[in-house]
Amino acid sequence: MANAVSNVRIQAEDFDVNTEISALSDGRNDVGAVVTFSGLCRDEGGTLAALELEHYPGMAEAEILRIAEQACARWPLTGLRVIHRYGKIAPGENIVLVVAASPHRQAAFDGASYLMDYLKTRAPFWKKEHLIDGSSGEWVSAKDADDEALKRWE
Amino acid sequence: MANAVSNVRIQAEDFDVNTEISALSDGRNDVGAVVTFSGLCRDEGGTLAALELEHYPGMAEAEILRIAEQACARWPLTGLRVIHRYGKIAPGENIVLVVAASPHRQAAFDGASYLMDYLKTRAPFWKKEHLIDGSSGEWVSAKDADDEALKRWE
Amino acid sequence: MKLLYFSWIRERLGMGEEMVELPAEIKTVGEFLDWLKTRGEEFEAILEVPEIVRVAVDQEHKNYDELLGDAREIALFPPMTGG
Amino acid sequence: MKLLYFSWIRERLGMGEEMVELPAEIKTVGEFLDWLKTRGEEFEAILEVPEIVRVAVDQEHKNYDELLGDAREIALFPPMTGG
Repeated sequence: MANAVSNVRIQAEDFDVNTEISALSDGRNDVGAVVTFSGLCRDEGGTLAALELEHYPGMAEAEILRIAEQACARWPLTGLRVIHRYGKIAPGENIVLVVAASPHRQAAFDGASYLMDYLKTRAPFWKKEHLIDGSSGEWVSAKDADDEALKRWE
Repeated sequence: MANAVSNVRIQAEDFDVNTEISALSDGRNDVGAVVTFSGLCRDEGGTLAALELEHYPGMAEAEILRIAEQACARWPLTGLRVIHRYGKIAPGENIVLVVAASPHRQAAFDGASYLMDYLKTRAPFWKKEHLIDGSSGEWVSAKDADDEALKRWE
Repeated sequence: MKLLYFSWIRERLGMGEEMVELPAEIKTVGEFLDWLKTRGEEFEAILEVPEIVRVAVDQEHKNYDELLGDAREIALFPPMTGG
Repeated sequence: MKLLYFSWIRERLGMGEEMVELPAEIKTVGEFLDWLKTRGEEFEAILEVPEIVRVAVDQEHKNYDELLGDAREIALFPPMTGG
């Protein structure tokens, strides 16, 4: 899903950060700052074999695009890309990528940070843990800290 | 220049963002977040042919490493890389890269943002404009806004 | 009307979606949840602490006091953990 | 003692570095700048608004009231515009 500035993809495949940066900066001379955020799967001290990410197809794209449009209305962004993976993801692998481009560094930082904070609490994804001992662990609980993080944008 | 966590390079050559991200995340499972900041040369509405970046060799590396160590003392960063280019840089080209890795997203965002704010006002680099009409323009003036940006870290 | 379930709600119910006929008098998200509880003890258990169940109507987040409108699909899921 | 000049200060002086003998009584950065002004009108012009000239002693930023210590090199430059 995409509008003029935002591009949102939900996919099982991994992503390439260089490719996404290039898409926002190649052939234009008004971009002064590009911020990327890559979210990776941690092994939680060696206990985790994989995370399984479930999502709500359709709504996931639509909701992230809504968040992206809010960011574009709030900061002078020249481009915004979000890729969120689903399926089984092993420790060390990528989960999510946000790339924000702007003439100005603070807008690029704020745009990317805002996207991540809202994505954590508004995008319809759920993580289930698969443990190293072969058992299926718990569904990851939502963190109060993630709700707290939103308050600074109000 | 490098310590266990920070790696600082001053070079004429361009950099590759993927390579620097990989250096901080490959083969380890404790990194949950990697933030990159790329600073690019803008053409200032079509008037700028190039920026020429002068630096103070030796001090540039040393000062950025000092800033990097402050960031590592302040946030739980697992890795930090800074590459700052010098020489003649055309619009659309990269000038600077900061990459911050952490178990946690906010630390990665803050570490990268802090590095950029301090780098703007503390790292011994100076930019001279070369204009499209062939004339040598002005030395870029330091911005009060950049000094202001530091205050939020106090 | 299509109902969708995700995460542990899907697992607990043993299904990801179903088609239902919604009584015409149900206007709000809250009334819909109250009706859902009458459909069996699994639904009752899931909605015991209703605050932890989030609702999307036609793929948009809705509060319990909001209207369903002419919804085509309603989804129930726990707080999201993306990113 | 090695002196280094950068950016428009280097251009104005027409040199990037020079070796000098510093009088022994000079202890602080401020005293050093006062002495520098006595070396010619170009130095005087550059230091007319001394606040805009930054000083690094052995590659570390120093305020005007700080001591030179046993410095090996002193650099003068305008506010930095990196990043």
